[in-house]
Amino acid sequence: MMEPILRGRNLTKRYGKVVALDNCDFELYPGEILAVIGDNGAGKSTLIKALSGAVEPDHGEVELEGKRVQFASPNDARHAGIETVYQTLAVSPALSIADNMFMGRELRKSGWRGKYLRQLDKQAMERAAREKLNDLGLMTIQNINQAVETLSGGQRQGVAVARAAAFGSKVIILDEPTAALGVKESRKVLELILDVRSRGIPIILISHNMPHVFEVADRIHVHRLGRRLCVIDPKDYTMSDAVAFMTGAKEPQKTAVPA
Amino acid sequence: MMEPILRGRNLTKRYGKVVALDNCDFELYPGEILAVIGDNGAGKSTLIKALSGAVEPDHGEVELEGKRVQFASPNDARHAGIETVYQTLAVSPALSIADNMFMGRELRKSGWRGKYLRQLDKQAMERAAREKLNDLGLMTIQNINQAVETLSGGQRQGVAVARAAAFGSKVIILDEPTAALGVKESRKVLELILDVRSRGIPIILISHNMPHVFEVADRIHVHRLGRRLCVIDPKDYTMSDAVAFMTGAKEPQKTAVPA
Amino acid sequence: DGHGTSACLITKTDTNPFFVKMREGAEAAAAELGITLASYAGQVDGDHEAQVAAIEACIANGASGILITASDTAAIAEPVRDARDAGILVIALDTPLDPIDAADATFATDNFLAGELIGKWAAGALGDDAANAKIAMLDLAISQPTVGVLRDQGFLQGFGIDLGDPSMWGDEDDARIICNEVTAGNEEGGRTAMETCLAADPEINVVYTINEPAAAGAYEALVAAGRQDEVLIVSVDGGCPGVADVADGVIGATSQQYPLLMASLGIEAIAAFAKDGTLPENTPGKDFFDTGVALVTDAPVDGVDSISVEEGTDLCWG
Amino acid sequence: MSEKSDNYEKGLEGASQTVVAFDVGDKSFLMRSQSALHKTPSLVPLVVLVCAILIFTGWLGPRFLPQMTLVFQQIQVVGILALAQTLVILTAGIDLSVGAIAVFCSVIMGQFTFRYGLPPAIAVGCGLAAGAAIGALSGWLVTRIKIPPFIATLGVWQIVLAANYIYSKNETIRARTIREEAPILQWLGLKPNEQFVNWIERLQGVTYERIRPNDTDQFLLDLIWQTKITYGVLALIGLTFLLAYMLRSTAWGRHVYAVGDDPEAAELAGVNVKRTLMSVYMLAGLISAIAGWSLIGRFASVSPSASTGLEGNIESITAVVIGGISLFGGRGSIWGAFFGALIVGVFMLGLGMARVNPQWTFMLIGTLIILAVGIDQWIRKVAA
Amino acid sequence: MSEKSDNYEKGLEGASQTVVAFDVGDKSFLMRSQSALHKTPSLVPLVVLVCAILIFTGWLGPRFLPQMTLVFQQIQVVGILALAQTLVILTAGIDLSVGAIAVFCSVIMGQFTFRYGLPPAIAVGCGLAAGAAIGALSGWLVTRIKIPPFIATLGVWQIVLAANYIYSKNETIRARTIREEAPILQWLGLKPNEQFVNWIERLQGVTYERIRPNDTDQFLLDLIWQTKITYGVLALIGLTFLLAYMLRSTAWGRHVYAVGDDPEAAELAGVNVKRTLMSVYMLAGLISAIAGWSLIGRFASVSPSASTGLEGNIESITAVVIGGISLFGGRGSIWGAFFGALIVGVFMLGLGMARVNPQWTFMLIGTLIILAVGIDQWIRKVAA
Ligand SMILES: Nc1ncnc2c1ncn2[C@@H]1O[C@H](COP(=O)(O)OP(=O)(O)OP(=O)(O)O)[C@@H](O)[C@H]1O
Ligand SMILES: Nc1ncnc2c1ncn2[C@@H]1O[C@H](COP(=O)(O)OP(=O)(O)OP(=O)(O)O)[C@@H](O)[C@H]1O
Ligand SMILES: O[C@@H]1[C@H](O)[C@H](O)CO[C@H]1O
Ligand SMILES: [Mg+2]
Ligand SMILES: [Mg+2]
Repeated sequence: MMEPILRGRNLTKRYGKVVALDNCDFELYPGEILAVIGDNGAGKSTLIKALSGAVEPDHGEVELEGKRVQFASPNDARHAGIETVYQTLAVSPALSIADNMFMGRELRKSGWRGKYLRQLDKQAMERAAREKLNDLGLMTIQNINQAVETLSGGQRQGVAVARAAAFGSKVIILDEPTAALGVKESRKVLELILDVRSRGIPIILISHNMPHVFEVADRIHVHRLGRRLCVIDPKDYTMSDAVAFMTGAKEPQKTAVPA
Repeated sequence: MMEPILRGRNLTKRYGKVVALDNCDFELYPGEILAVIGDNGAGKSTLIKALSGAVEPDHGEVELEGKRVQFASPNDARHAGIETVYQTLAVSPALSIADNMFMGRELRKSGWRGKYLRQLDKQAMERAAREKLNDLGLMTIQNINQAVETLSGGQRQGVAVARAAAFGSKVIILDEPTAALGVKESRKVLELILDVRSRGIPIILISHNMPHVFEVADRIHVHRLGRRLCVIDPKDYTMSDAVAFMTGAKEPQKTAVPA
Repeated sequence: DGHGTSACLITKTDTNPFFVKMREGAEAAAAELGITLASYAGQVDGDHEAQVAAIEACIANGASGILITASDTAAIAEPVRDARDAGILVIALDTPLDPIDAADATFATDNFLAGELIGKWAAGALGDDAANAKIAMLDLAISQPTVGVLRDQGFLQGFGIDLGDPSMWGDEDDARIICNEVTAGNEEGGRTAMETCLAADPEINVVYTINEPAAAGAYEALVAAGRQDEVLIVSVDGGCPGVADVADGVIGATSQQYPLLMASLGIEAIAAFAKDGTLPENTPGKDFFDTGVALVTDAPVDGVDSISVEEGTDLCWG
Repeated sequence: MSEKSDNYEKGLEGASQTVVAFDVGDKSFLMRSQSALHKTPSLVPLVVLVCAILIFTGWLGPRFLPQMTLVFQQIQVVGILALAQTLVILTAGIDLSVGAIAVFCSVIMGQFTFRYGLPPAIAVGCGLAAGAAIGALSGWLVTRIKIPPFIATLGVWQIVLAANYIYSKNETIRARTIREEAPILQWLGLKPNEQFVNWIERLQGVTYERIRPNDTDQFLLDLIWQTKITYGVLALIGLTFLLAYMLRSTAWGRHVYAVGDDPEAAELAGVNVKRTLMSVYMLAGLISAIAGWSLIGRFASVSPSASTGLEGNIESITAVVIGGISLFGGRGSIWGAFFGALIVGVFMLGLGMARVNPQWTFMLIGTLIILAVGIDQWIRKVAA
Repeated sequence: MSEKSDNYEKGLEGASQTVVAFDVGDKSFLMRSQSALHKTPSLVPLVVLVCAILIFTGWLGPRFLPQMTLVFQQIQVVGILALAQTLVILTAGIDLSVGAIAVFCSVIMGQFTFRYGLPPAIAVGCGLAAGAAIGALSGWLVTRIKIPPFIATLGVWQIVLAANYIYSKNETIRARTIREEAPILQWLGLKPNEQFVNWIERLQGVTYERIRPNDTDQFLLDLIWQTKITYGVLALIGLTFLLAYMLRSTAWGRHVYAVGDDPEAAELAGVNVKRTLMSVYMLAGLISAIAGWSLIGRFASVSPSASTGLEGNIESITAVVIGGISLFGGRGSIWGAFFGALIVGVFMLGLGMARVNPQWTFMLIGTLIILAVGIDQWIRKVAA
């Protein structure tokens, strides 16, 4: 079998009395869409934070392309090519859409003004931001210079998703990317996900939307009580089974874990 | 025909260049579940904020039970019996679940300690909070004294929904209450909505989840570009029609507006 | 005729009763002579910047004369020169400028002498015990404004202690000095500083204080420690509450100065200058006009001139 | 796919209904103290305080510890101001006027007694009322005119301080005058233990001239006499308990935290933000006035130029921040401010007793404050 | 229902693909100025400034306006400090040490020249480097040891101030000495316009003894002579432009705002928060040192007891807050701080020229600060 591109082993994270991750394992293979599903509070977000450097696990290790990595900050993970959309979106409320979209990788003007004065190319960034949002079907944004805090819930999420899709190079992690999106915008995001995979980049998708998950996922990691319960192939199981596993209504057979 | 319990006329709200509400009308009838659907950024949240006193419209009026009202703050609306779950949840991050749930209507101890020392009955509040969360199927909360900021996205939303359901007396407004919730928890919220209606309290439900909307709504208000495009009866139209209306793919016939 | 004449009074602060009285004296004299008076002050003792801005406002307003108690005696020389270049008579009150001839005239107390008087008195009152006295020095502020340094060093000189560098306090190595603490020149600082000194050595028997409010605060700390009757407190200023404290035995002796006199002399000098350009003259033998300083005590000591509390009360200000 | 999609919620039947609980197993002492610190972060400044006391005891020997009662007296004013400051800071505000209010109210208490001849108790009442009224002014500026608290209270600070100088004509009322004619003004400076010993001795018919400790043969009475605690210190401790109760166990307290945490969320959740803020500023003004009364007790005289008027704000803010209370509001315990004030007091007295020259003391205090908070951060990190 | 559910996305076919735009119609002058204020909120303090100037011109008559150049000189130090303060406040911090750094660096520049005999230009360089180094210390405390900025810079303030007194031995270096031996130290106090007039006159071979304005027959040269702008004022204006550019048009500037807005979000979004903070504190230290150089220019001498060391922090914060910059970080323009400093300067000089007595001035300044910010709030509300 192929080497996983991203792997977690025995990840554990406690917050005081609360156990958010409990010896959890995880694998993501090259070129696949891996869905992570689980009850609210199961520890999905904590898991991906541990993988992307936003949280330091108490125990356990993370491997990227077979090499052990220790990300001290999300920035490290980003430099390693892992791009994440966090559930809390991680946008700067008072800054504009374009500022947020290009935060940390701003475009500079060409020529001496960019080189010596380090001047930003605001027009280019605004144009690119507008295009990316249109690609997501977010046509209702009236003013590209609006502060993000003045956007609607869905528009805000669109900004975060567009950012990740534009810049991810090795792994893209999406934590409930369509939660606040409308029908049209959700559809666009699913298309975007498939498009990204077709470029060969693997994706981790956390979602509570079973039809979406079963539509796009290659494999489904079922998370329960802070650990991986099983990994299932969406072609072999029904949504009903998946829901039963994640809520504890049914126990998976041992063979459900193929990895 | 019946008098609407809550009505908005000609509501308009601009933010600088952005027009969020554009002469919008709105009616909610006693005992009904009214769904409000629309694209991201269509102005749904702004509409319900105008109705609940969280935003002061530039023009237009709001009537509650036929009487013109002007809510200076959400508190006024709440005292008039309108309980709202905002899309941004409106929780105090550093405070505990119970504190948040009972914010503004804390329970005092019985006897002299409550009466003269105004002492809070923390145990009672914690117990009640725990029960309400269990009703919503949020069993994964390990510590009822956790600060809300440490909860998972879905757990946080559960706290806000439980609060509204527990205290609304005349109208309950839910802005995307299941966006971050899992399958089980979403189902519980839908049950809760039906249960509230059976107690005779009308509900406004904003959601992007068409199956949910068509399952529970009595009427559907379709919002587009800051105004009410039409109101449809879910028995007369398909989801496909509704989606077509709200995204501008199809124009409704005039008769689609029954109110 | 002083008609149309305007004058400025610039003090270190406007909260210290000393300067409040000085202002009142100047206002009274100005009213009498028909001079328009504008007063300015820093926010804290040592606020040089505010004094510069005040001089600039006086120049902008075309004043005829400026009376100033400088916070930074050397640094103020420059803006004072600008004012004199603009044809304004500048008189230093209370504190001489550095150099003293930076101002047209100086009406001042000799602060070093004021300190020296109380130092001599304290040494005299202790007699032979002065050799193993335990002294607490309650100074003004850690930025060591000149008045504070002059009085402190004057006291030590009078008491017979080697000064080290006379331009700063705290560098002496005489074992009789138990502590140097700062008081901000008020009761609050005086009490806390005295408590700290007593905690370091409860046997302290001489307390030098920068001014009378600080002395009153120190006294409260001594009362709390039950040592008020065994300790000599000396101070400087001669304000009426201070003289009353001498009468009550709170303070052993204080050096009295005369702010009202400084102010009224200053205003009169400006009036004379505006009239016909007369410049004020110095006290013979000194490079400034000495408004005098007198030691107030009811326990005179041989070899130190002093006036009684009764006389002091007649002359006191505030 | 379409045949599975619609009924996937069937899978819910039989979903687990138990609440999760993890067994964390036996706890070592270290873990238990960690979790204690985690649950009650206001213990952290207490730990720092104890360290500071230990260090000075090590440095200065046994003569330091008995001076702790002196430390309490030295912080009796700034401690009370820090309580007032805490309330405002918990709402994400700041009150630069607390020190000026204290001084002005002490002047009002004194002048109303001596200038207008009011009974001292009534004059004290007027002073306290004035404090609350000035607080109400700040509250009004913040809630109605929407001036940021920093600016509103900066303005009020300057206004109150100037009013204080103008109204008092910069005249000090002397300790002796007050002691003889209006001792109530000095009440917070009296020592209940001295009163108690005197009372016992009067009962016994003996009168020792207790000037210095340990000069009688009554060991117990000597000890009580020696522990010089003033009513002002008791007032500080009592107020801290009272406010801790109000903040923790009443609805008002929860609202104060909620307003500081996120005022918009609090408003949407049903808190009357304006009323809460108003009550906080008024209460802060009242407590500052109590500090003013305590100021008379501590310094015996009434002086309009007390440095508290200028430095009370920064000193109280320092105590609050050392106590681990966030300047961004919504987080921290009032006990933190109490311990914060004590930590600074211990440093000041300790360095003074060590005969460090005042300029170096100033520098060391700066260093120690940073160190104290650094240790605080470190303990928090280890405990997290 | 189940027959409709699965394919409801069919409805998307033909969904509108145009971007929304509303036609807001013709704009009146009022609406246009509203939207100008809305887009550029830093204009608001400018409006307040203009009001203040108009009021004083009305009160004092024509003699006030020509003094505006004096106002610029009077704020040349605090204005530069306010720029440094703005940077730190934009990151949701606060820097209490700016004033002390300025004074200490001015002392370093002076003492390095006169005590160690270094060439003055190098001594200035050392002073600037010391400022940046002290800033780096604060930055290190804030980013590595995680001390809250208030406490870190409070400690640094005390340390620097004490070091300043100790190192300088409280000695002032006199103006004349500097002028004769190291005029570069005073460079920011020189007036280019005077230099220009002197240069023209030297070319023409004339020399007027220009002591007071308007005493020659050369109207134009008189006018230029009269407009007394120092290099320090030009430095203030130049620095403001430079920082405005850096904040608005470079990535670094965007990061500063992002860090102040929400540090966690900024970190998650890819900003190196620690490095950004470090650069801000160092830059603030450097700018404070420039203010120190300007201090020598303005006061001609080098004085360790300059009150900027004590009051520079509160004065700069006041300017920043009057300029509409949020103390919670992430919001506001550096121009606000510039106008804020000017507003205070206009009040101070105007009241001084109006011969208001100092205690009343103090009170009026307090009132006016509240009023200025009140008007600011009101304009913002109307413009929103
Ligand atoms: N900082 C924290 N402090 C304490 N507990 C935390 C913290 N962060 C997360 N938790 C707890 O850890 C558990 C897992 O949270 P997590 O956010 O990973 O859940 P999730 O699976 O993403 O849920 P959701 O679907 O609702 O987003 C929850 O019980 C949560 O309360
Ligand atoms: N404070 C504000 N300032 C400027 N624009 C705003 C503000 N609040 C909302 N808007 C704009 O108003 C429009 C309507 O926003 P609203 O939040 O009502 O949308 P919504 O229908 O609830 O969208 P969603 O489904 O994404 O929640 C959006 O274009 C948004 O950008
Ligand atoms: O110089 C002054 C006066 O001499 C007065 O004693 C007050 O304190 C000093 O600052
Ligand atoms: Mg999550
Ligand atoms: Mg919305």
